[in-house]
Amino acid sequence: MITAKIHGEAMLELPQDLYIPPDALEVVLDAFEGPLDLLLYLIRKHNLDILDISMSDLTRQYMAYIEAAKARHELAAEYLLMAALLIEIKSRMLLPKPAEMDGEVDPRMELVRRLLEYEKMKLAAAAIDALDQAGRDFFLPAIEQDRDDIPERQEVDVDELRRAWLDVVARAGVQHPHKVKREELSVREHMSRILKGLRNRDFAEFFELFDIHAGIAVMVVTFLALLELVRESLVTIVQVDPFGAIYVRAANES
Amino acid sequence: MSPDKVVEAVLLASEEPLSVKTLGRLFEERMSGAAIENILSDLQEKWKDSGLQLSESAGGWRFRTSAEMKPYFDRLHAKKAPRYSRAALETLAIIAYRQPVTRGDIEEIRGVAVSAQILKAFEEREWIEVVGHREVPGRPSLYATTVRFLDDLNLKSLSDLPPLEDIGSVAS
Amino acid sequence: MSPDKVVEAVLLASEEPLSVKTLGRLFEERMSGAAIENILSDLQEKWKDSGLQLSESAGGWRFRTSAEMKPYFDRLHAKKAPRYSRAALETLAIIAYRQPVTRGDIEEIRGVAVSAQILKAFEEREWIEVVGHREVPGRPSLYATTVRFLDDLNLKSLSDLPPLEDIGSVAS
Repeated sequence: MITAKIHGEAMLELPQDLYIPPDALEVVLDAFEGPLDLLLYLIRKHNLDILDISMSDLTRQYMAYIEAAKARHELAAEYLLMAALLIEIKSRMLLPKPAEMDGEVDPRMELVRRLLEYEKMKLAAAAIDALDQAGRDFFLPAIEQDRDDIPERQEVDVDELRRAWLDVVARAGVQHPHKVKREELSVREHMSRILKGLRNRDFAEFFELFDIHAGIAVMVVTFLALLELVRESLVTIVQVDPFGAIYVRAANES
Repeated sequence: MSPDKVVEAVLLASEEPLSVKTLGRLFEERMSGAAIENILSDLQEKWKDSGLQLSESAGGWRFRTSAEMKPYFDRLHAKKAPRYSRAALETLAIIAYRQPVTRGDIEEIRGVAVSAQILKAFEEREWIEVVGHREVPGRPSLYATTVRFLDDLNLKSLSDLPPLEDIGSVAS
Repeated sequence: MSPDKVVEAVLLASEEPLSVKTLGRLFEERMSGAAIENILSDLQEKWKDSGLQLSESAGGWRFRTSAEMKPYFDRLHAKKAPRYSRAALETLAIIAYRQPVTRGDIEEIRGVAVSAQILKAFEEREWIEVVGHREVPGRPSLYATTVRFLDDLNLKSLSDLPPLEDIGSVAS
């Protein structure tokens, strides 16, 4: 229920003659959220039945109110629009109803529907406001996370990589593209591994590069990787004495 | 660190509610929903009589301060959080209960113009968002409430909003 | 609510570190600095072996996540990260499938310059590393993928990368 306040005091009675101290008008007007709000106030204040409003009473009170308010205040257009609507409804109700128009809809119905819907929302607004609200009635933990050195981790999946590679090759217009097979990738993997192993040392002994426990397939792939590295001039293989130790070193160490 | 301590710390340090699924993914060996739910109910019990409460809202699980803590925070914060105007609250209520709605729909219900500022303020708070456009001339935006709105009011879903009162019967 | 619970909840829910003095003012009957410090040291003890630590910094007391929690937060935030640009993905693909390669090799294959930033980003992520230098003028670095790259993509070895057998049909 609305409690319009004038000078801090609840305005419990809206006098029938609607005398409102002129300096209070703005305050009163500000207390309403529009013509529907004002109408609801009048209806509730005067215990009118919202489902069977006396249009002449309501219209008279509404008009008196806005006439008084207009004297001091530039009234929002919505208030005047509502006045026009009330008068229209009132006059339609005054018209004698021809017998065949008995089924005509009560001209007040649309207004009642709007008033009920507005009042529902008005009460709902108050109900929402009464709920506990984060930042007002309760607070959320705000613990700083050690995050500044967490890099942004973009996602990638292997299919994306594959598509990216296919795109590159397609764009390059390669006529006879290199087919990358599993075996070749393992060769490339071992090429990288051997280079990594040589990063911080002058050379490695040839046999050191082979893991004899890894099985024959891996040893073959390692050997192929070594040959590929030689072919691409990324490592050199040296043997100082015939049948002596064979050494592998990164090309840049020379 | 034990899983319950991890979940506790992550929930306390997370800016947003976390779902059971997200919590399960915290662990290298992904944890089942049932295991996470066990941890959550243990934590709920552990924190029951303290200043924070583990609660579930629309976006998932998170800690929040309990109602008894309010006076302490009021003393801590020099300025109280501002309350929304009636115009703003009515606009929010219409969006919450009648969504999705256009600005025109809101104006129709309230009987007055709705200021763009009100909508902008709720959008900035991430309480409402544009979810589409109505296919009429001008293609006005359709507004709806967000998960954040539910989280901030500690609601699990829109159906947890206070029920609309049947005023017609009250009046007669 | 007991004072230690109040202080705990306020510290957990405060955005800024709080001084002993401020904490004392939380209570209707202001609490002495010594009493607050007692509470703080009890809380510090209570939280010692958990994912959060109560610590004092210049601005006052606050909770922060402990170092052991980092991998969990990494996993929590990882999933929201943006995706790599096409240029970055293609660069990564070339390194993965054609390693070891120089920046020049990558540029030749892609037909456009490769930004140093892209290589740096992958190096920082420890997905690629310099495994040597090619003995040509300028001695350009040779890039290869790392074990970390395989781990992060959940591959046992490079040969688990999808094969490209159908490439001929795409290119021709």
